[in-house]
Formats: sequence, structure tokens, C-alpha cells
Amino acid sequence: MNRRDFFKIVATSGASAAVAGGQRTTENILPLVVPNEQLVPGVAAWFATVCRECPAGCGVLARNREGRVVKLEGNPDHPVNHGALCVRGQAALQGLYHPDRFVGPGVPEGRGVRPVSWESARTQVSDRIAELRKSGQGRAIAVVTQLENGSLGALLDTWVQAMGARPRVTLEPFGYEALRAANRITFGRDAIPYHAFEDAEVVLSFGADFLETWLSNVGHARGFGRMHAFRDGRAGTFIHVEPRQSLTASNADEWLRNAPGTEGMLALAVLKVMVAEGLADRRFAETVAKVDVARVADQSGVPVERIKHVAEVFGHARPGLAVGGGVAVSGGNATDTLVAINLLNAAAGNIGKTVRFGPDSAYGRVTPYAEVVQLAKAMERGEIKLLLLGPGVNPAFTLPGGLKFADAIKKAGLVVSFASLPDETTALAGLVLPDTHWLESWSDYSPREGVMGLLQPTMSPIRDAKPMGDTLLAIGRAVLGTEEGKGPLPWGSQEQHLRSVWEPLVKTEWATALRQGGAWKEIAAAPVAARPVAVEAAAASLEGDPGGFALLAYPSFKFYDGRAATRAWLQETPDTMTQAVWDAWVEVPAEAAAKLGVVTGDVLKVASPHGALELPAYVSPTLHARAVAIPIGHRYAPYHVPRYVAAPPTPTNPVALLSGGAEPASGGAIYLGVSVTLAKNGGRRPLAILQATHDQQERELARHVDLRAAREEALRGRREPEEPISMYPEKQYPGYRWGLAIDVDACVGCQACVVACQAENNVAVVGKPSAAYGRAMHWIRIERWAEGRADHPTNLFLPMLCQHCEVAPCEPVCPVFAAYRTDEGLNAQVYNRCVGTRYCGNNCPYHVRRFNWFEWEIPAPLEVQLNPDVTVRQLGVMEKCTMCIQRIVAGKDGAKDEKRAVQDGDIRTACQQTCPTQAITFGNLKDDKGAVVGLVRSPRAYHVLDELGTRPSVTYLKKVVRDHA
Amino acid sequence: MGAKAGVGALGVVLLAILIFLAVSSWSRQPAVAKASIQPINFPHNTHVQTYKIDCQYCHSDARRSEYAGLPSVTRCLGCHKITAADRPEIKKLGEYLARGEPVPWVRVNKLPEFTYFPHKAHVRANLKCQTCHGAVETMTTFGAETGPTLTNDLLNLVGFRPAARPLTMGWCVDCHRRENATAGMHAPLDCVTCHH
Amino acid sequence: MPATTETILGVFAYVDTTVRALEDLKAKGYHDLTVYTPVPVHEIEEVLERDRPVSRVRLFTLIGGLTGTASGFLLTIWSAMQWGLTTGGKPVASIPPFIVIAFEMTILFGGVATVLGMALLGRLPRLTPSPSFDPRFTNDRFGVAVHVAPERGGSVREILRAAGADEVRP
Amino acid sequence: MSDSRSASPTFADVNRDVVRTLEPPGNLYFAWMCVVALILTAGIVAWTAQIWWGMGMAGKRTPQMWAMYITSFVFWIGIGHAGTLISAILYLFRARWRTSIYRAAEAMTIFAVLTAGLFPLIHAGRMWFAYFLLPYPNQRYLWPNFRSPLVWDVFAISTYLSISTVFFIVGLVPDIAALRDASTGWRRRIYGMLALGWEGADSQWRHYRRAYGLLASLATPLVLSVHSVVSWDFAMALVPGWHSTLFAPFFVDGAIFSGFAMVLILLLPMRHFFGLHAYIEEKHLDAMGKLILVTGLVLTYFYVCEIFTSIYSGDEIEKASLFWKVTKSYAWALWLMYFCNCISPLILFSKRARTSPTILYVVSILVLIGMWFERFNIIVPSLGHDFYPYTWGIYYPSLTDTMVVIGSFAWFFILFLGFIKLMPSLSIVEVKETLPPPLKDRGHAGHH
Repeated sequence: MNRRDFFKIVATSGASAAVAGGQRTTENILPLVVPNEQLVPGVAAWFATVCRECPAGCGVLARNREGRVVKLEGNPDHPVNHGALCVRGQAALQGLYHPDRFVGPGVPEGRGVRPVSWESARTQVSDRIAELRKSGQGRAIAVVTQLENGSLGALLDTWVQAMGARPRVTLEPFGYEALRAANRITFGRDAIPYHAFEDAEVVLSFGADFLETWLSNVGHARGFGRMHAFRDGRAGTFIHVEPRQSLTASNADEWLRNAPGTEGMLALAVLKVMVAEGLADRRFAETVAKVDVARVADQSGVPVERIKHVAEVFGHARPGLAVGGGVAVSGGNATDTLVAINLLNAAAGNIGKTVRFGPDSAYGRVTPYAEVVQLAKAMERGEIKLLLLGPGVNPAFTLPGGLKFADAIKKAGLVVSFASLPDETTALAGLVLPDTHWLESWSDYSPREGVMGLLQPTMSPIRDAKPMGDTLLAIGRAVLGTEEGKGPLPWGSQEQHLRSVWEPLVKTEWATALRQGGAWKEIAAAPVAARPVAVEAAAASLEGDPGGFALLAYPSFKFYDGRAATRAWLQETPDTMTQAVWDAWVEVPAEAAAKLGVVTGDVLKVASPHGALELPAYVSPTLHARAVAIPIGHRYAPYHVPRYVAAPPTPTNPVALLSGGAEPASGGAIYLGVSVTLAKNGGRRPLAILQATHDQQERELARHVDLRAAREEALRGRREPEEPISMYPEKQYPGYRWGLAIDVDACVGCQACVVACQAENNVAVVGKPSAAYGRAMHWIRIERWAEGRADHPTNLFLPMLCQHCEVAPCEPVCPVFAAYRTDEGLNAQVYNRCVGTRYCGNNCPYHVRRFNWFEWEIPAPLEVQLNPDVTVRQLGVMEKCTMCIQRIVAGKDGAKDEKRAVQDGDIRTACQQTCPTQAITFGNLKDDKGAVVGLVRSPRAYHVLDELGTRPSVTYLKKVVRDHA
Repeated sequence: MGAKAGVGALGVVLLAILIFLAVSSWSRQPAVAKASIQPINFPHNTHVQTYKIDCQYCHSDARRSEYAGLPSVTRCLGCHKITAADRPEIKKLGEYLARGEPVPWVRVNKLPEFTYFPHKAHVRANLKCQTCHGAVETMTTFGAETGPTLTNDLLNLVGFRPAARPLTMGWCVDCHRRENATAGMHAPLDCVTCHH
Repeated sequence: MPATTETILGVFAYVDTTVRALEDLKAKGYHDLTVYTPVPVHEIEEVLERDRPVSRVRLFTLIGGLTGTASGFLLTIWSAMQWGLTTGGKPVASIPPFIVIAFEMTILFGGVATVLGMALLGRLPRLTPSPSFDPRFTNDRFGVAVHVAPERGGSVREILRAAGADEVRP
Repeated sequence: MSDSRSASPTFADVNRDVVRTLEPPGNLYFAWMCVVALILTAGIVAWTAQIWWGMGMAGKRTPQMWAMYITSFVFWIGIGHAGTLISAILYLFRARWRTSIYRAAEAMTIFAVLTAGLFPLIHAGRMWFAYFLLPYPNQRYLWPNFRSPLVWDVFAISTYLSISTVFFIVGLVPDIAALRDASTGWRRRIYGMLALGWEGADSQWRHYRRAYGLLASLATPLVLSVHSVVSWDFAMALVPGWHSTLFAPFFVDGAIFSGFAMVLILLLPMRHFFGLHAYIEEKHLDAMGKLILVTGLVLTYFYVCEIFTSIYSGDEIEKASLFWKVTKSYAWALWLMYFCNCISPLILFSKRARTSPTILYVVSILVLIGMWFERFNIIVPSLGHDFYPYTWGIYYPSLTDTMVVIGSFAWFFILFLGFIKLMPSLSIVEVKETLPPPLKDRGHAGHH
């Protein structure tokens, strides 16, 4: 029996019982046709696979219920992400169940396709290829895919050769060509090394947004957490250099706001000081001979003493880690800048320690942007007669406007797309042959040397889609006139090819590989020597009005290059810094805004030599005065549900403003290359900003403690709990008493928990208007509280969820006992009983209770994703965080099966499970040896608004701030 | 006449309000399930009594899952390839398999909305299926009148204490309380055990 | 009504004449009287209430009220015990809030009992009007009905006329 | 029509005049009926829409989970209080001037409570389960949470409604008897039934008087308790601006204040259209003017206390909330309230104002506006700026909840309009009581 048959289930008894709403008169319950040892209705099956939402390639476990994947979790065994996932990974399910997914092969029309049969579609392509080959125009066939470095990549390349097409182009908008070029120059290696954040004492980042999108954000966040979070008296230091206070920057102990494009000279200045102070390898002295620290300070706007201080700190680190990346390090001087940073690392002796060549990143395999430009030119000249676009690429959207790729595509004969969702590119395609979603596919992907991730179907396809490999093999054989098993393309399917590649690798270990989601081994750091090359790191030059603002077009941590923008969950996930949802914006420095007379929400015309955008302004006190910033990746409304989702009225893609030129040294795309002008157009487009203010008005919601004080306290060890004062007898907890501990110091504000909770607890999406009007439904939210100077604040990230108070204000006011305290210390909310007086919502001082103002729509087939263990709430009921009661129930049930009590770690809430920095800990407050009790007794522990005497079961640990000199 | 009209107007408005309240509210009251026609006329009594087949032979998920589960078509055919294979009702099974379709059984035991009932826990507590599902072994067609009804509430209201209807909350609670009091069980009475 | 007595009705237009008639009747030892008035008149009541106990309505009120209090506390405490749910860290049977309920029920029961009392003692509702009733009594006339043995009817008529009745019947 | 303007009317006059008010109404009356009915229908439509699509149709949000509905609920409960005050408390104090106005006031009370009673329903997210709040043995074995002020409301308001209704009906019985004897045909039959065969025999009167007195003395603590309970909806909560021990007396006083305004708004037109000047004289208007003035001054005092305590307490959050109310987004509502409730009644210091229907009418309207906004200011701005800065924000009324609130006024007036044409809006018996009793021998007048 073949694997697909496993999933021949429609739905099983009870699965629908969870879905509330109007009454159903009759209801069918459908058994399996064929019994299936792998799936028991009502019991989850887990399948290991690899996340393909971005090239980081994190390991994923897919939770399958009744034959449908309902939740994704990080694979704890996977060396890249160790069990954590980011927002995009968590939201991948919405790509799988996206209402707009192509129903099958066809010709694009509107948001769908005019269906054609697979046969005719394939023949159309194979005929075209055949005739091109006949006329000797094989080179007129171009294949563009996302980064596929595994067996699929190999298969594609074989196919390309067999067809005699031009070499395959792997298109990744963020290709890090400059990193490779710099490494070629300094170390003679065309590769992107592994950056061991976890082993660094000091991290010095030049614009690298490694907590958002840079290379492998989940892995980096985890490493950063281990390196930076305060743990038994020790904590690393993180210094960040960027013109804009990005999410990463606001996690820095020290954020230096530099003039855009001056990172390189700063790196050299730091090196110069280090050399002078004898903190660096003398061999590098001459590389910085010509550097004048004072001039650098003057150009970059970073004062000399700051530079000296940074050199001081970084120089003493054993080891430190300097990284460069992000938009500010992708200007015309990108390579020079990164060379400078390499020198810094080399001089500080970090190579081989925190910068390890050997376990090189997959990004090293990306086709340099320069070749994409070549392809565009060829298309422009009409040399391309057949263009095959793999899934995950959307050149019409992601490539710089100056390149005019969209126009070029129109000139490229037949365009065939394998995308599964309509986008700007499929709109230009002549034919769509939808690929299966990666959760439905056999494939593999190697995020870095030594890690081979294995993808397996976690459920049967919900649409008439076929793996790209299968389709191409069929087409190829049709062209070559060979049949299966013979010729250059003998494999019957992508799966067969995959097995043929893996068998020699894993031999008998195939089952293990499947179970653990791949195969991996440690790769030792290769010894590399750094050449002390002299480098002249001038400031990046900008095209356009010299009086204008440097445009920082930075990748959004929610949407990456835009491929994730179709996920409603992500659209409604607040951007942590602005707390804005749904719409894009242009971040304008406060001074400029004042000059223009612009307030947040006013529409601004942002014009560059290559195009113009109209976007609502977000006035930022922190942004560098000479820069404006626009997030990349904001795209059309995910799907069209009347009341909820309105498409942004105008284009929002800053990439359209870029020149499209490539950096000569590396051939990488230039993201920092234009200066733009701003003009008020009089209109308003209010942003949906969820947080009313970032000033906590001395209410000490998010608290911090000085590092030195924290150390001293830590030495004194556990704090014994003081007896609460009460007129009433204390409540007794016969069995367990659940509680959460949240380390504000560890939280980096990545929002992963928000989306994880949304996926786990069937939390509804409400759309921009409702969200803007305080009707967002998130059970957990990440608040940003800014302390200190407005233009240079210290940001505290406070994950806020139901505090499960022991003396809960919400409970006694409920007229029907819908809210009450369970014997396990939870603040329960019984939906059946709720009448919707909303009294509890008023009386909750934390305002974490969410009311169902409407019957929120869940467009088909998204309802398949709903977690059958959690009720879908009817309109008119109050809901809130349950501490994942369904997981507690399951955990206790499991323990009962083993005839034992629940132990620490048996139960993990969705937010805890996905947190890359392990800021959240769930456990039994009565278990003195348990992890949570250790944290609750920590000297840093406190309760939000504890002066109200609510006695929450959620304990917070103060953020540890370094006292800046 | 004027006063009459006044009374009329008032009456109409009042009536309108009452009707609309009644309708709008009633449309959202919990459902009541009824015994209904099954795609295949399956006699429990012959299977259970005549052939002494254990419930969990067919409903094999009950001991390990929240749902009792239903036998797959192939499991039915496991016996019925030979047994009574010529009967028209049995023939239907073959057709379903041929079409690769599940048998669209009609749900009979329907819990009120927002409610979870784990079979596993109850089987683990050695509960007989009949306790909740009635004397299935005697049923030719499986039927149950379940779910809360207004009449019951009204009876309660005027002081009668009608026996709680099957699969209503009171009915579950009755049993849990009884078991805890008499059999020394630890049947949970916490709301969130079933409502989450 | 038994044949042994007849009812003689005097209709008056004024309070003082009515009072005078009552005084005289009482003086002559006629005590079986029914007085109809459009409004409660102080003077008339004075004469009548002299030899009567205070109305027993207040007893109903008292009992009703106490029942209310008791059932108020009973309902709240008992029902709270049913599930013993904790809210806001308060004890299951928290008396202070229950006082409110008890109070309201005291008033409710008390009030209802009072009305019942009135209806019971005042013989309300009555379906057929009493023979001696006259519609004018709810408007502006006062009526004195005397129930006596037939043979003494004459003197009663005398008294009523003397007191200034506009009309005496039969 | 009635010559009884000059001399004080006789018993017969009273009957005649009251019966006259029940004559078939003119076109003006129907015009009103239609207008009101129309608005009411609009309100019902809005409510239906809200039930169908959900609470979101009304402009509520986090943190303003309550807004105009609860505002209007408290407002209407407040209106009710004047009626009971007049009919019960003033009765116990033997304030004779109440007699000619208390019937209308009492009717107003009942209708006001009927209106208020709708709002908890309208406001509930799942009103179709509102019966969960009633304590009755159900098949779920579940009971309401008697610790919740909302359940207190259920009890307080249902008690209030039943007691005032009973009180009202008891008061009506002798009058209806009078109507019965004055009317013919179907009316006579109906009144006959309602009158319970009342005859005014001494045996009936003695129990009647006693019962009436007892009811009055039960209604008195009740009326005080009801608005205290309502005030505890807020006082029991944690919200800054709600959590105050001041609320009970504060609310009761405000209730009476607004109640009297409403009484005037209803009485003055009645007096005009029914020509009841003989019964509702200047002294009545004057008395009510005084009451409005006094309650207004007391209210002002409470406002001062409120501000003082929140500043003096030193509670930063409390202070912030106050400061925000006074100066920021909702300041207009607050200052409007101060003007209507504290400034406008002051004109009633002048006797001329107190006896001029026009001025009284204007002041009353202002007072009603002010008192509606008082509740609004307590609910909406307090929630808008409470403990947690993250959620601070502004509430905007939507078409739906606006229509429902306006509809509630229509509902109230339609009930009242119906009443004045079907029931004696003037207490025949009690008015007669206040008249000098008919005496033959004037010399003996008041001889006791």
C-alpha cells in the first residue's frame, strides 16, 4: 500500500464537535475506508520534516490529527533550531490551507486559473521544449527556482542538462553575495561560515538583523539567548550599529546610531583603536594605518569615546563575534565593509572560535544577483522563449524596480510557474503547474554543511497539485522520448530520485532519518588564515536627490521577501517595534516629520529616481535623521473575506524604488543605493497600531535591574516566598498548581509565541479595521515599553497573557461562574456558560480577556487547520489564555497511562515550545525541584501590577540592563 | 375608537418584540439529536448478542483515543467477505470499498456544543459502554434521544425533578457524583475537564 | 342573606351628617354597620374603629418578610455549596454579598404577602356587588347600611332620616 | 370646560375631570403615537442586527467593554426613583402636595424600570442565554454566582419592578372602581374586572389603608437599595474611577435628581393638554423645583468629593484617570455634565423660575442630558484610561447602539402615552382626600 493511502480519511467523529455556532440537525461521522496503523482518530501523529519558508531550513515536527496537519513545532533534535520556530514557520500552515491556492493546473485568470488537464499542460510545455531544441535554441529555456541545494536541486540540474537549457538560476532576494566576496578576499573561501553566537562573550553587529531575517534567525536567536540572557550571574554583551532601531538593535545593550553606510569605516576605526590599545593582532596594524578615528566619528556620527569604548569591550572579549549584514551593509561598499568586519574578527582572534568555516551556510550556493541581471537582460532581448519558475520565487515582486524584471517577463515567450499561490509573477505567467506544498512533498534540504534535512509528506495534498520534480521528469521524458527507468531521467518521481540519493547516505538508517527529520554530523571548523588586506571603506554612495533621505529597505521579520505575506496570521502579528498590523508604512525621523508637518498615519509620497510609493507615515523618534525606512515584503491582502481584510490601496514594495544595479565587487543586489524625497499628499491612512503608548508611566509593568545589582542578588540565591496577607483562608490545591515564569531579559520580541498560540488555540483573525479598534483576539501579546531618552530608548519586551490570578478580579463579577479558579490554579473560562456581559473584561486590570465581537470568518479550507482539542468560540463569548489547558489535559492523561504523576517538562505550552530564547517556562508551582519554581523564587522575579493584590500565577523576571558608561 | 387604536399600536409593538426575541434567541439554543436513518441498516443486537462481538472489536479506538471510532470498511468486510455476503445491506459495503468512500454513518450520540468527552478515560475506568449508550445489544437500529430540552428546564422550574436526559450535563454530573460517593472513584467535577 | 335580618341603606351627601348618623346608631346599639365612602374619611373611621382591633395585615407583612430573608440566605449559601467554586479568592459561602440578595427577597416577599393579606381580609376580589352598594359611593356620596331584624327597621329609618340622609331605602 | 378653576373643586368635579382625560384622543395624540412607534421600530431593527451579526455592531471595544447600553441602563433605573420617592417616601411624610402627581410619577417609575430592564438583555453578548442569570433548578445543576453585582441587579430590579407594580395597582383599585361606576359598555366591563369589585366599604378601607402604608414603608428602603446596588456594579470593580465607597449615596441622589426632571417633563404637557391646572398647581411645580435644586446641590457636593478623594488619596493611577477625564478626549462630556447638573439648576433659586413651566421644562431637559452624561463619564472615560496603558483608547458610538438607545426612549414614551389614555393619570381618591370634605354645617368644619 502506498503512503498516500494512509491519509484516506475525510474527518472522524467528534472532530466537528469542536466547531461551535448554529445548531446542526444531522451530522455525518465518517470512518476510514482502510484501517491505518499510523493514525488513530483523536490521537495526534507527528511527522518530522524541514521548514521551507526561508533558506534557514529549520527542522519541523508536523502534528497530524485525523489526517490533517493542525500545528507545526520546531524539531527538538534538529541542530539548526533545536525545537524553536519563528513566526513564519509557525504560520506556514496558512500557506498550506490558503483559500487562494490553485485548485490545479491551468492558465492564470484573476485570483485563480482556467483549469486545463495535467496531460495537455505537460504536452504544451514539452512541445515547446521540443521545438526549441529542434531549432537549436536550448539556451532559450531558463529555469529559476528558490534555493534548492538537495536532491531536488540535483534533479533539476540534471534535467536542465538533459534539456540543454541554460544553467538553473536560484533566486534568493537576500543572497549575501557580499559576505561571500569578503570571505574570498580575506580568507580565500567563497563561503558563508557558521557564526557561533552561543560561544561569544561580546557580539558586535554592524546592521546584521540576526534576530529577524539574517541567515538563520531562529538559530541565531537561540544562540543569542544563550550568550546574552542573564544566567546564574553571567551575561554576555551585545553592541549593535545601525541607523535605525530595528528589533535586533533594540535588544542590544548598546545601540550606536550611525549615518547610513558608514559601518565599514566604523569597523576599521574600532580595529584601529584595538590595535593601538594592544587588544588586537599587530599584523593588522597596517590595514588600518590610514584610518583617522576622528574623521570616522565625524562622518558616522558616532563619537570617538563611543568607538573607543566599543573597541575596549570587544577587544577584551574571549571570544567576541563581529557580524555584518542587513540593509545597511548591502550598499555599493558592502564588500569593503564586510572585509573590514572580517579583519576585526581576525584581529580579535575569533576565526575558528565564533566564526567557523566548514559548517558553511547553504546561502553560499545562491546564484549571485549579477547573473539574475544577465537573465533579465537576455529576456529583455527576447532570448528567452521558455521560462520555468519554481515555487517560492516571485521575481516580479522581489527584484528591484530598476531591473524592470516584470516587463522582461512579458517578453519571455511561455512563462510556466510552479507556484501554488497566485502572486505578482503568476499573474504574468502563461501556465501554472502547481507544486505540492512542502508539507505535502518528498524532498530534502541542507541548511549548512553536515546537516541534511529530510522532507516527507505530512498529509495528502488538499489540492490537485503535483511535485515539481514529477512534472519535470514527465515533461523531460516526453521531450527525450524515453520511458521510465531509461535515459538521463530514469526516475519515476521526485520521491524515487530522493530515495536513490539517500539510500547510499543512510543505508539502513532510512527509518531513523525519516523519524528524526534528516541526518546530521558535527563538522569541525576548518583552519583558515586571514590575509591582512588593506581596505578603503568609504561611505556608501547614494543615487538621487543629495538633499533626500537614505532609503533603508529592510526585510520584514514577518514576511521575509514577501513570500509569507499571504498568511493572515502574520498580517495580524504586530511588528514589535511599531506594534502596527496589516499595512505597510514609511518610518520617518521625528525631525523630518516635524518639518513636513506629518503625523503617524498621514500618507507620504516617497519618490526615488526609479519609482514612487504612497505610504502612511510612522513617525519614529529613533531613526537616523538622514534616513527613512520601509519594510520589504508587505503584499496584497492574504485572502478576500468581506469584513476583515482590505488590500492596501497602493503598492507597498520599497524594492520598487531601488536601482537594480549590482555591487561590482560581489555581484550582490544593492539595497542601500537610493536617496528618496518625501512629500505630503494630504491623504490619511491610519495605521492599525495595537499599543496605545510605549510609555509605561512609572507603572512598572516591565521592570529592569542593573547587571551589577542582579549579580549581587543572584549570589544571595533563592528568595523565599513571603506569606500573602488575606482576610480569607488560603485556597488549597489538592493536586498540581500550574504556573508560568517569563524571563523579560530573555525575550527578544520575535512574536513567535503570538503566532504559535494563534495556531494552537484557534485564535481568530479579525482584520485591519477591527484590530485597529482594539478588537484583536491574540491571547498573548508582546508589548514594547520604552525607557529613557525618546531618541535612544531602552526597550523592554513584555509578553502579556492571562495572569491566572489567585485573587482574580474577573471571577467574582461574572454572574454565571463562567470565570472561576480551578483546583489546579488556573483561571478558567467556560465558554458554554458565558453570557457575554463583558464585566470580566472591564475588571481585568491587564486587559488580556478577548471578546468575540463577531462570528469571525474562517474561509475554507482554513477550518481544516483548527485544533480539534480546542473549542472554536461562538460570537458573544469571552475568551483568553487557558495556559493551553488541552495540553495539560493531554499531559495528565499521558502520565496516567504510565501510572505516574506529571513531571517537569511533560507539558509545554505552545508559546513556551516555540520560544527561540526559552524565555517562557511552564510548570507545577508545588514541585520545589521544578524549573518554574526555581525561576519564581529568583531574586529577579516580580508580578505585574502586584500592588493590586491579584497574586498572579504568571511570574516575570526583570530585564538585566548593562550600565552604559 | 382612538383609544382602541392606541391599544392596537401598543399591542402590535409588544407582540413584535416578543416574537423577535423568541425567534432570535431560540435559533441559538443547543441542538437535540434524534435517532435517524443510517446508510446501512446495521443491527447491533445480532452482532452483540447473537455473535457475542465485543464493542471494542469494532469501536477499537475507545481505549486509546478521545473518540470511540468506527470500524473501517475493510474491517467490516473482514467478516462479511464470507458471512452473509449475499445480503443486500452487506453488498453496500463492497460498493463503498470499491468507490473508496467511507460509510456516511449518521451521528446519533451528540454532545452539546463546547464539550469534550474522552472515551479513553472512561474505558480506563472500566465503564460499560451501555452506561452511556443504553442497551445497545438490544437495538435493531441505534437510536438515542439526547441533549437538553426546554421542557425539562420548565419541569424543573415548576418543582418537578425529571430524570436528566442522556448526554446532558446533569446526567454526566449525576454519574460522576454517584461514582465518587459510592464507588470511591475520582471522577473529576471541574468544569474545564470537559469544557475547554 | 338570611330572612331574619334586613339591610337598610341611608345615602348621605355630607361627611358630618354621616358621622352624626353613625353616632346615633351606635348610641342606640346598632353595631352591625357597613359604611361606603368614596375616600377614607378620618372622622368616620374614628367612629368605626373605636371598638375594633387594628387590621391584621401587618402580620402578613412580617411573616412574608422573614420568609424572604431566610430563603434569601438559604438559596445563596446552598447553591454556592453545590459546586463550591472559588471566585476571586473568596470563601465559597461569602455572607456579605449574600446579604444583598436576602434583603431584596425580604422586600419582595413582604410586599407580596401584604397585598395577599389585604385581599384576604378585605374579601377581595368580590365578583358580585353587595346589594346595598350604590355606584354613587365611588363618586361623591356616603352610604350607611344597617343590618337589623325586620321588626326594628322603623327606628333605624328614623335615625337615618333624622341625621339628614338624602335618601333611605328600602 | 371645567368651571372648577376658580373655587376648589368638589368630589364630583374630580370624577368628571379625571374621566374626561380618558376621552377618545385627538389627532395630535396619534401623531405622537406614530412618531414614537416609528423610532421604536428603528431601535428594534438595530437590536436585531446586533443579535444577528454580533456585539461588534455596537461600538464597544477593549477596554470599553461597556458603553452606552449600561449608561442608559443606569440612567433609566435612576429615572424610576423619583416615582417611588413621591409615591412612597412623601406618602410616609404625609406631604399632601404629592397626591395630584404621584400616579403619573408611579407609572413613570414602572415604565422606566421596564425600559432599564431591557438593557442588560440588549447588552449581553449572548442574550439568548440570558436566562442563565436566573436561579432556577435546571438540568445542568448550575446556579448563578450570587457574588456578582450583576446578579444583585437581577434581584434588585425584579424586586423593584414587582413591588412598584403592586404598589401602583393597589393605588389604582379604588380609582378604577370609580371609573367603572362612571363608564359604560366594554370599558365598564374591563374596569369592573380590574377594580376587583371594590366598593369602598369600611371593611375594605381599613385593610386597604394599612396595607398601603406597609407597602410604602417597604418601598422606601427598596428604592434606596436599588440604586445602591446598581452603583455597586461599578464600586465593586477595580477600575479607577469606579472603585469608590461614595457611589451608593451619589447614585441615589443623582437618580432622584434626574427622576424629578423626568416627572416634570411628563407632567407639564399633561397639565397643559388635559387642563389639570386645578390639581397640578403652582405649589406643586414650586415644590418639585425645590427638590431638583436641593438634589442638584447635593450632587455638586458629591462631584467635589469625588475629585477631592481621587487627588487626596495620592493614588497615581486614580489621579491620572481623573486628569485625563478633565482635560483629554472626553473632557467635553465631563464639562457638559458639570454645566447641566451643577450650574443649570441654580436658576431654580428664584421662585419665578420654579413656578414658570417653560423654565422648569428647559432645566429638566438639561438635567436629563447632564445625568445621562454623568453615567457615560463614569463608564467610558474611566475604562478608557485605566491601569494598563497598552489598551488605552477612545470609544466611538456606532449607528447600532445609538439607534437602540434612542429607541429605548421611544419605548418608554409609547408606554406612557398608552397609560394616560387608559388609566386615571390623576389619583381620584387621594385628590379627593386633599379637598375639604363636604360638610352640611360649615360651622362645624374641622371640629375635631
